[in-house]
Amino acid sequence: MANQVKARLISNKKVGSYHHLIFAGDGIATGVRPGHFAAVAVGDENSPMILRRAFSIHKAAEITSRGSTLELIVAAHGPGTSWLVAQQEGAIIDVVAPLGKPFALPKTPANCLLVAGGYGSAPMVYLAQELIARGCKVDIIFGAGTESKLFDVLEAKRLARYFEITTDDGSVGTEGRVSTAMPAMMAKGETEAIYACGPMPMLQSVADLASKSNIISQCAVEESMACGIGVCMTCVLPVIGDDGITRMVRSCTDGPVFRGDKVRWDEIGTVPADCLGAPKSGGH
Amino acid sequence: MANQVKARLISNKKVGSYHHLIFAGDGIATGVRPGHFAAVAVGDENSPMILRRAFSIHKAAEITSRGSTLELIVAAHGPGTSWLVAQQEGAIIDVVAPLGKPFALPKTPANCLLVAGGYGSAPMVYLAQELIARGCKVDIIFGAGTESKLFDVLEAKRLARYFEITTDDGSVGTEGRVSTAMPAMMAKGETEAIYACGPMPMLQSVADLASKSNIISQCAVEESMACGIGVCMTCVLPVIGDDGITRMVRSCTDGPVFRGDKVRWDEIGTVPADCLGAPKSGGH
Amino acid sequence: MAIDSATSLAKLNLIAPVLTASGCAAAGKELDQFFDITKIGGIVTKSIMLEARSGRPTPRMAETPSGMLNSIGLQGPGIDSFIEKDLAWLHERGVTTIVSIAGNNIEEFGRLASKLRDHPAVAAIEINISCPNVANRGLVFACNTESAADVVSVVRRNVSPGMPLLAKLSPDVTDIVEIAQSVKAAGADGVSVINTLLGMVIDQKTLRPVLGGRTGGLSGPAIRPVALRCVFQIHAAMPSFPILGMGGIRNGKDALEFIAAGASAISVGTATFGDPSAPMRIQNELLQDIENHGFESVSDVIGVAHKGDN
Amino acid sequence: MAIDSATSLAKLNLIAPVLTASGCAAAGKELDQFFDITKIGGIVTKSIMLEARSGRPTPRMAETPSGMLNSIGLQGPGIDSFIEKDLAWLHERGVTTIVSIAGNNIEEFGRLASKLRDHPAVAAIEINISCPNVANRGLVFACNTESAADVVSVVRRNVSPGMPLLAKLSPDVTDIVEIAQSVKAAGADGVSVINTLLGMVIDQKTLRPVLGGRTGGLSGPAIRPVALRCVFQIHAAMPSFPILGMGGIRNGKDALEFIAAGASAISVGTATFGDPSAPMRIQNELLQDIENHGFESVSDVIGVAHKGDN
Ligand SMILES: Cc1cc2nc3c(=O)[nH]c(=O)nc-3n(C[C@H](O)[C@H](O)[C@H](O)COP(=O)(O)OP(=O)(O)OC[C@H]3O[C@@H](n4cnc5c(N)ncnc54)[C@H](O)[C@@H]3O)c2cc1C
Ligand SMILES: Cc1cc2nc3c(=O)[nH]c(=O)nc-3n(C[C@H](O)[C@H](O)[C@H](O)COP(=O)(O)OP(=O)(O)OC[C@H]3O[C@@H](n4cnc5c(N)ncnc54)[C@H](O)[C@@H]3O)c2cc1C
Ligand SMILES: Cc1cc2nc3c(=O)[nH]c(=O)nc-3n(C[C@H](O)[C@H](O)[C@H](O)COP(=O)(O)O)c2cc1C
Ligand SMILES: Cc1cc2nc3c(=O)[nH]c(=O)nc-3n(C[C@H](O)[C@H](O)[C@H](O)COP(=O)(O)O)c2cc1C
Ligand code: FES
Ligand code: FES
Repeated sequence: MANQVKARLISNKKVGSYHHLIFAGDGIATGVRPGHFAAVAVGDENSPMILRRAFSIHKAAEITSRGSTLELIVAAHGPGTSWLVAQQEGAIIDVVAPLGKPFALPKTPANCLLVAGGYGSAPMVYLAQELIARGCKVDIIFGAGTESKLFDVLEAKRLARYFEITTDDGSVGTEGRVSTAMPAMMAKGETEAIYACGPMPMLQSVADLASKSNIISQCAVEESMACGIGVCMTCVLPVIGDDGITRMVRSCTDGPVFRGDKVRWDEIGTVPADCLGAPKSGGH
Repeated sequence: MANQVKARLISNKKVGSYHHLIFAGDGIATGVRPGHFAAVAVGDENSPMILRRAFSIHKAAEITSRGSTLELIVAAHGPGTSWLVAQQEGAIIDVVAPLGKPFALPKTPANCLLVAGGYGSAPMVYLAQELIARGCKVDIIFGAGTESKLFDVLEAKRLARYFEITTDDGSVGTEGRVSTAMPAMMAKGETEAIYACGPMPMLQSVADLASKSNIISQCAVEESMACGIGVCMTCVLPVIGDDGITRMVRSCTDGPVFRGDKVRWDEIGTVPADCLGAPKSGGH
Repeated sequence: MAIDSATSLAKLNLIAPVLTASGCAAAGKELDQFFDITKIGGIVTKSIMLEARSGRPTPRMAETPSGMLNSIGLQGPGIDSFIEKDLAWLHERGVTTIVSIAGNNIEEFGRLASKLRDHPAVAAIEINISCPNVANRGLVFACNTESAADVVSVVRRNVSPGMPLLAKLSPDVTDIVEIAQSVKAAGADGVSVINTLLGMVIDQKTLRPVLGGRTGGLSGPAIRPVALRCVFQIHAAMPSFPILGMGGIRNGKDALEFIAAGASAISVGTATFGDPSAPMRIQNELLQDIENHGFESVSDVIGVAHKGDN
Repeated sequence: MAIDSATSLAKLNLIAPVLTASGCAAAGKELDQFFDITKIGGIVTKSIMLEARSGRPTPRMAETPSGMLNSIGLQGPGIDSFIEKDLAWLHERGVTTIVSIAGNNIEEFGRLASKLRDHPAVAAIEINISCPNVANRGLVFACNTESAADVVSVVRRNVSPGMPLLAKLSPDVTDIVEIAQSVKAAGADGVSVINTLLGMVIDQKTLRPVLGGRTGGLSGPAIRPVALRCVFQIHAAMPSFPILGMGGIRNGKDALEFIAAGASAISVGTATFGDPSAPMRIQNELLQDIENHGFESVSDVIGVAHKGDN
């Protein structure tokens, strides 16, 4: 059950390469779990940008001194996100949340490894807190292109049992990708479950490493979305169902979190030939 | 010769129903005369509003402590003007000015009557100053729907020999239209030339009264404009040329100021049958 | 609302003039969390085909100035699963349901129609003869008077005479009035106007088409003037032929333009992506606008833009 | 600029790939105060007819989401006055001039062409067979392969063989490739793609069409995806047939998409209304973008979006 809220932007702060936005509004935090996302309208009612923008929910609080709040971490990418980060505190912005399926949490305490790339770290501290509350041990790897694209390092460090950073340029932490740091971390932490959020190639390498070790990974994917609520079918990717059949599945309602071993990473951007309803040769 | 200037909005003040905007930028005031207009881009580079908005130039100064400045009086009407009046001081806005043909000034000192409706008073004080500098006597009538839609009353009063206000609702001045007040004023002031700016029906009544008294009127018209610079042909109205032939004439380059007796007011919004190139019966 | 909000599309009576647009509301369920979907005129479901269908590769969408392109490729579960799950849910929920169907060939349209024949949940059938995404060697049924009529005829033959049939037209034709006339002659009770315009966007980095399907359908406010023109032209030529108008409707004022141009009801498509409560909001705004204009009913407004024309 | 900016449209050689669009630059003079009009590829003049013409009643324009409608109705002074004044000025100014012509019937096109025959100021003729504003009982030359070809043939016969001829196509057709093929066969050296789409806006107060001409031509960024698709389709079908691309180009990136889709040069239309220096700005941006992509010349980019397609 998602809520559509005319929210007030009560804080807009630059943090490294990102903007940390806090919205307040009735019901905006209701039902939010780690891994959920929000869809934000950009521009006014005559905006040429007619679609919402999707963002992982960083934090949500039903009761604060300023009412219910929802926090997002936004990277200025194109015109929509540029508009959003340029908004002044006090602006009224239409937010739909929570959307999607959140991270599945282990039923019994487990050793969890959280892996994030870039703004993929946005939901990770929230997730770590929930896991810890359930008695899990939490290890964390944050990767980014460069230092300014790391987010929430201090909080993550505070919560994690083991914590590591990788950057492509070596500006901080280990030079390289998160996948470079993962094997050692998995061994050290005796990882039983992996949670990942970040760019598709990163998720694929995380899912591969997890599968190789027979560990379940939960990956929050990022596909272009037009509606975010399940009505348009733009956001699909090939996912293997419990029945073993591959379907083009909506990442906005069936995801964004998928089991890493179920996503056919190599075939994203295609329709696998064995997918349900795939074009037959000579067919549509 | 018009200039295109990335101007800085250095002042935005609400004055009654209008906003008084002051722009600063190199060359923005160059060549401006009373009756000229400016065309202002609204929204950013991705704006769904792809056309400029036209405004009479209220004042222009080549040398001020803040560089060259240009002043406009803007009524929030639709989305473009609403955007404009909502801009903060400091905003950079693309302004093209001066455009059009200004009011023709008398070669020898004359008794001039200036008549304006609503924001049509925007260029009038500037015009009055120029006329007075040329030794003319200036009388002024300002009309509006209601008091808040009068602009520049104090300045006008200060400059005018005789000054009068009419409002449709009688909230200030005489209740009625400017045309009600004109005959008496023309008699009192021994009017030799009339200058008018305002809505089309007002201009028509002013032009009619002038013609009846064999006085030349200069009317600044307001037609929907797409380009403002003479390249699109959207802003035309039927005007009788020196050769007696009616043409559909561009109000942005051949106007906005026209001699009142040359405009075929009744036929605005039509193509008069005797107009040059008018459709022949059964024709295009 | 003080005004009478009811309207009708031929044999289809609607409590209110706003419906969803096919492909922009799935089968209604997801929208029901944002507003009560029984309170709008009805739900037009995503075009359903005979078999399950995967649709096209991603990316399937690109935002364009005041519009978007999509190349979904009619992804769906197939008619049997649709009837069993989606239609059953809509029925139980008490929604006025217009089922959109799409076939790869004329015969499939006939089979789809016979599957829906006499189904109590089907208030009307919208025949999607105009989807430009179906790679059928470039052939689109709606682009030709004969193939358009053939589809409508076969559907007509396979449903009961009382079933309202709307043919959904493509704007990508030289003469849309001609197509409207042909589907009318073939037994359509009305037309849905318009489907998307065929368009393309090229990626700035790769300099290749953005969409997996290369071309896609353009929708949203950008196309509204084209949609409105199509509605106006068809109503001018066939004033008593009902039109379900759509294309870029974003608010009540936009909707009012379509009704004035001759639409008896309107569909909200892309606007729902930007605002999930758009259909309900637009219906409220429209009814308020109609009242503000001094009309007493929706039907009083239909076609008023033609008044005085001959 | 380090790259080679030259391009050509068949026999027409251009120093750079950006031109103005017909009807959006008058005859160049007004724009010359904003940038040096000899520095862009060329000026395409407002379509000129045989006789002086008043055009349509006002309002002649309406802004729409990311676009505008116009119903100018080909107002102009007639070919003789045009040659005497406008063309003479352009000649003296040293501008590469493409003269757009429009006739009420085939014969008028022939007469227009013969008036321009061998005129030293005419670099090429653009044959406007697609203006939707001309109330010719709804008939538009560009909507039919035969009438389109007939116009081009008569113009071809009335000019010298070396005169480059571009036929300007309407997007309001079922199959634009078919029209492109017919004008090629009739002697066109290339096509200008696209003219405006027929559209309408209804006034909120009167509930009647806003425009004096009721319908008008839709232009601006809103139509860009449709224009780009048309260019892509024509280039795919006829890779060696030169295309002058246009429709909603607002910046260098937009222009680059058209060149990649297969246009050899592009025209800037409506963008000039929002920014009088748009043609020059867009040319600079485009050349910079092409350089940034690592190409060495404009011609290297033409059609790259098709690479790998068969
Ligand atoms: C589930 C999910 C969670 C996300 N979380 C975050 C986050 O926490 N922080 C953050 O900064 N960004 C996040 N993104 C990416 C963010 O949605 C895009 O950066 C944003 O939509 C780009 O919009 P734009 O106008 O700046 O760019 P443009 O490229 O101009 O966008 C054009 C269109 O493409 C869509 N689009 C473009 N890039 C993406 C993308 N990467 N993902 C989805 N849609 C896209 C836009 O929604 C828009 O409709 C997330 C995306 C998804 C799907
Ligand atoms: C020569 C001239 C001088 C003007 N001087 C002033 C002035 O000093 N102060 C002031 O407040 N207004 C003035 N106007 C009117 C002003 O241009 C319009 O109010 C404004 O363009 C409306 O834009 P919008 O986006 O608010 O409204 P919308 O109605 O949304 O505009 C839509 C489109 O129509 C055009 N348009 C709408 N109304 C007008 C109009 N009345 N005149 C011209 N174009 C119009 C707009 O330019 C735009 O392209 C003047 C107009 C002209 C032609
Ligand atoms: C993502 C998407 C999917 C669509 N799918 C269908 C479809 O399955 N069947 C159909 O007839 N129209 C489909 N359409 C077209 C819409 O129903 C509608 O005709 C068109 O988008 C114009 O309306 P709009 O501008 O309000 O969206 C689709 C449109 C979009 C944007
Ligand atoms: C006001 C206006 C007038 C136009 N007049 C003509 C014309 O006379 N002849 C012609 O071939 N095209 C004419 N066009 C069409 C443009 O040349 C161009 O094909 C179309 O507007 C699409 O490009 P744009 O979106 O860049 O404007 C006109 C367009 C506009 C907006
Ligand atoms: S974004 Fe629309 S279905 Fe997922
Ligand atoms: S506004 Fe374009 S010619 Fe006057």
